[in-house]
Amino acid sequence: MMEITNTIIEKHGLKIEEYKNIKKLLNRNPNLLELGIFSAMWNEHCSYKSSRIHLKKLPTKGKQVIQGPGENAGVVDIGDDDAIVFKIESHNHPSYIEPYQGAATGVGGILRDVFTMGARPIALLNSIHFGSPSHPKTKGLLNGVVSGIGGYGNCIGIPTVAGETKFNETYNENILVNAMAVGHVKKDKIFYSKAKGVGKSVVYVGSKTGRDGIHGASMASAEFDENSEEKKPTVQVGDPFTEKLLLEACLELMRDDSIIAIQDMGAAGLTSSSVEMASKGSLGIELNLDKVPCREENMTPYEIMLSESQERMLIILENGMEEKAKKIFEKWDLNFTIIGKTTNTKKLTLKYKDKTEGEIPIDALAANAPVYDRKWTRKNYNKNKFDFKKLKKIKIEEALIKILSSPNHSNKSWITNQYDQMVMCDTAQRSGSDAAIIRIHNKDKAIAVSVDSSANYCKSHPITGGKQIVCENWRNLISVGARPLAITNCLNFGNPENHEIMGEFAECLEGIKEACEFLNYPVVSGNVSFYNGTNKRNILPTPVIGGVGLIKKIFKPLGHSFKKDKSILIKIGKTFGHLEQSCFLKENYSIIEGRPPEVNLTNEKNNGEAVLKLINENLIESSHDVSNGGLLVALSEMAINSNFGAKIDKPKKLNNLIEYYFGEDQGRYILEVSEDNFKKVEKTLKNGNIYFEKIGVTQEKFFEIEGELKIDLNNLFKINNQWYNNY
Amino acid sequence: MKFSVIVTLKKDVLDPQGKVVLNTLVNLGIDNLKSIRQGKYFEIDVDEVDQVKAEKQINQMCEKLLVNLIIENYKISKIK
Amino acid sequence: MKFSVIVTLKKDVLDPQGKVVLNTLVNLGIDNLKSIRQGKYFEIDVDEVDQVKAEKQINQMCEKLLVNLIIENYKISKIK
Amino acid sequence: MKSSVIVFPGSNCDRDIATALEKMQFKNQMVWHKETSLPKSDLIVIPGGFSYGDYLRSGAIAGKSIIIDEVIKAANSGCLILGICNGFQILTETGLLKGTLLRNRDLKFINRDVNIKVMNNETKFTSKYKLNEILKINIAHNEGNFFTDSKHRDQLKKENLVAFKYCDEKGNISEGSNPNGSIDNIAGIYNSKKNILGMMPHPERMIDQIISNTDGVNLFTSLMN
Ligand SMILES: Nc1ncnc2c1ncn2[C@@H]1O[C@H](COP(=O)(O)OP(=O)(O)O)[C@@H](O)[C@H]1O
Ligand SMILES: [Mg+2]
Repeated sequence: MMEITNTIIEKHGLKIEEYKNIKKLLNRNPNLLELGIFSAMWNEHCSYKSSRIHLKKLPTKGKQVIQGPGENAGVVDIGDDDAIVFKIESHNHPSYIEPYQGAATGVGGILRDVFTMGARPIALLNSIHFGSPSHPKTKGLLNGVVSGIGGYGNCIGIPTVAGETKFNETYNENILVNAMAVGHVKKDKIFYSKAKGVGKSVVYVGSKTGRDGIHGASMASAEFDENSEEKKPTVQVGDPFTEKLLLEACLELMRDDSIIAIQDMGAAGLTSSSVEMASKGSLGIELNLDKVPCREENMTPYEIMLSESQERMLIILENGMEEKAKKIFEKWDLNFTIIGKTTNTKKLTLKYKDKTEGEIPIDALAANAPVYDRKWTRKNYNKNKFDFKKLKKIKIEEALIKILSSPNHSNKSWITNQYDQMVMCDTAQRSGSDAAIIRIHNKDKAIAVSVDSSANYCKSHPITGGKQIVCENWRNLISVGARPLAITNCLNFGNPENHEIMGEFAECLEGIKEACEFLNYPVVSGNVSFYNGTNKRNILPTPVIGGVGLIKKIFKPLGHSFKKDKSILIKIGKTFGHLEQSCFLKENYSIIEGRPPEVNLTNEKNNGEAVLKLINENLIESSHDVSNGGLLVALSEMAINSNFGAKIDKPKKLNNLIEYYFGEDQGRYILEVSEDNFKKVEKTLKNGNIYFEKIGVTQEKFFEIEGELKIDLNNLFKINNQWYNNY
Repeated sequence: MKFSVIVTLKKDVLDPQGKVVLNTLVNLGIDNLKSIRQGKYFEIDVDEVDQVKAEKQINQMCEKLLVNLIIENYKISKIK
Repeated sequence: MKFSVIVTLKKDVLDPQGKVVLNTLVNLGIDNLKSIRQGKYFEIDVDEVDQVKAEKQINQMCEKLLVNLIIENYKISKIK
Repeated sequence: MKSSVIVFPGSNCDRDIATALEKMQFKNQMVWHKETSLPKSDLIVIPGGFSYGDYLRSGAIAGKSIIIDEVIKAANSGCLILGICNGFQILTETGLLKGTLLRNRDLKFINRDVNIKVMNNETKFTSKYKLNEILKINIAHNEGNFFTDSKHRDQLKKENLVAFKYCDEKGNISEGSNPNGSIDNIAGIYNSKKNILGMMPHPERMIDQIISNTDGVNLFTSLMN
């Protein structure tokens, strides 16, 4: 037998201390297969060892929650007998190495998380972060990632309806690719991953196992170094066609009660899926590895257990259902093989050619996996106010154009046109608005979905940043008339062994927790991705929030483009003119300084509830939240893509125009109200004690502030649409 | 000078297309197929008379654009 | 017995892929490119020792499935 | 009216078209590609999607499936056949329609609403439209770049077999309004008996104001007649 040296231990991403612990748990030395299994289960990606104690603090309960974190995906109640299943996941490192396949398999993986629970996926979203546009790799990565996301989603036939795309040089060598999937299920047809019963068949379905991504799970959470590009041959190739078959076959089998437990094979493939099912059910599992369908010849038990081949699932079947299930998978041309059974040993037992090749107590892999309370430090805040006087003066028009034509703010249709947004015929609001709207098939209710992040805010003040993203996400759902229900989150951070990074993580979570609690907006699923960075340069702290909201009766999607001439534009929420950390400073002066805007949760909630009420009473023509870029950017986004411009007033109180038009104060919305409805709206807002201002009217042809700027609508469109096309 | 470039998937890399094509051929009644792998083919004509130089150029094109070196191999041959 | 099949678009059929690849390479600074056409490549392994028979089979596969004879040509060669 | 929708592994607009047909009062049946016979139908639809993952050539493998022989028989006996998107690609692979669909000009998948013009309204598929009516219909494809030889091109013109052409909002048919590089801006064609229509745009996506618009409705009401 191969001797386990320190090098081998390190290559498996395990610390010497952890290895000692393994020996203690086993009461002996592990063999290589067992070591590989420990390394897969104990790495950051599967064990959440650095994040678990912080994640526990997040609010996860609520009347609307059917299933919180801990399953393949979270589940919320949307009334009647319908539920929504959703989750977000990162595929950052694989996407940097091979952008097309990395992004594609990221989409494939998150889809499996959702349909494993019995749900038919109805929408895909993504949050993608790239390095500086001028970095030589960025363009290729952007192209590859976008076509990979599209390639998978389009082929399997699930609409990709929303997302966000951002550039910042801290992602130069470590892009972020987070994919979110949303599915619909009947409440009494939800499937879980907890094994039950001894002697039940453990069934392997889907694609064959190849040598893909071996060490992938370990790779995904090991810091990159110069050699990482050599780790290429383990790249997983996605096969969306097979996934489509797998989806249909699983949903077909799920019509009756054959399935006891089901779990997709994601990171750490067969290892984590079998261990998780056994662990949740306090059972053992015995696998005959010779039975596993293999794509290549002479695959070793080690390779079989650690392969990350895509499009595979593990199912525990009720006795006697094997034949029936087999027929279904064969109809869909998929492998179906009984590879083992559940046992009462509480051990993972691996047999190969009639020999036991490995045997590990399930608890040692799961419950006894390491948990670290890593050291972390609170952020030191710079108390000095940023001095705006030293800035060179800039015209409002010039500043607006600069922002609207920047990579971060340019219209994303170059991306979204590569995604099929309409397949399934229930997309009532496509990309380009604050949130996408998906109708529940054959019903008149709908859900709204959005993903958001604000890495700069989180960097400068993690607690406020954490709060702010939750609020922005909530606002985006409110803006399209949806009642926000719950969120999923993908926490992309640097090296957790660095105290400051760990501090960013802990503090961002404090902020997220506070906002979620206040808004009754619980976390039902999520994913953590640490070690994003290269050679000690870490990415910005980038938690991404994916939210789902409910529209009880959909009559007409609002969208945020102006609908009518001479409508009255009102702004909800106060403007203080907060410019620190703003787009205005970043895009015009390359200054990223100071604090993010304050988040006032009470205002946030009151304003949001008021807007929701107005929309539900059908008093609003269009609505948009005010976020990055401030008031003027929000207003121009409403004009672009519509047939109307606006004539915007100058502020009555605040006399610094730049602060008024570009400040990023939170909790604000712009509503387009027709003249006929204005009185009613005014009354409702006054009665509710909601701060609002009339800020202008819509008009034909021009986007205008008297004496400051006047831009032809066609021009405004061009300004916002040229960057991607010229890149 | 004209070259052909054959681009194939590296060993052990999944070839979803090849897999489906193989199944289809088997279903069409061909029963002695052992394997099919699908790749890409390029015919490239460059205005260069020096073969060494030309090949170097084709190599460059492959590495820069035509081939995904992470999952693919390639082979250049002179046609005429 | 192992064969390769090269499938190319007929001469007067538009090759959008080749065209875009060509433009991209020109933009990357390669200035003496005359033309690029893109095609498909297959590596087929059949369980057959008689070369004539094997080739006949490969031909069949091409005509039945691999090649769209209206727009494509193909060429079979023995590899080993 | 009885309709059948053929389902291949990887079809993904099958449910969409079935929903549309039912909404338009067709009595619809789904037919799995391994079936050896077709239910009696007035209309057979080959839906959009990625049959067999679009592997090899889009539509190629579906074009070899068992049920296709039945579709060809039905077509020859005058049954109406509608191929949408991947369905169009499959029809060209089977030879029921001539020509082929190549990769889009820019080698990118395209999903957006485009304008198309009704070029012939004297067919079973389009009688409820006005001639030259401009429709806004969603397209979603990688390979919609219609190409055919000059002989067929002439035939299409002479026999008035072009169903739809890509155009701009005002109806101008130009390179600028051509999303994918199709020859003569062609978005859909008929066979010479005009009982088979293949089109890249998705009319089934345009039957509901809440989702998009209703520009696709008249295709179905035409067929109902
Ligand atoms: N990668 C992407 N995939 C899909 N949609 C995207 C992507 N990037 C941006 N979008 C869409 O572009 C629009 C603008 O994005 P963003 O400025 O981030 O919106 P917001 O500030 O309202 O969150 C949104 O509708 C979003 O869904
Ligand atoms: Mg928004």
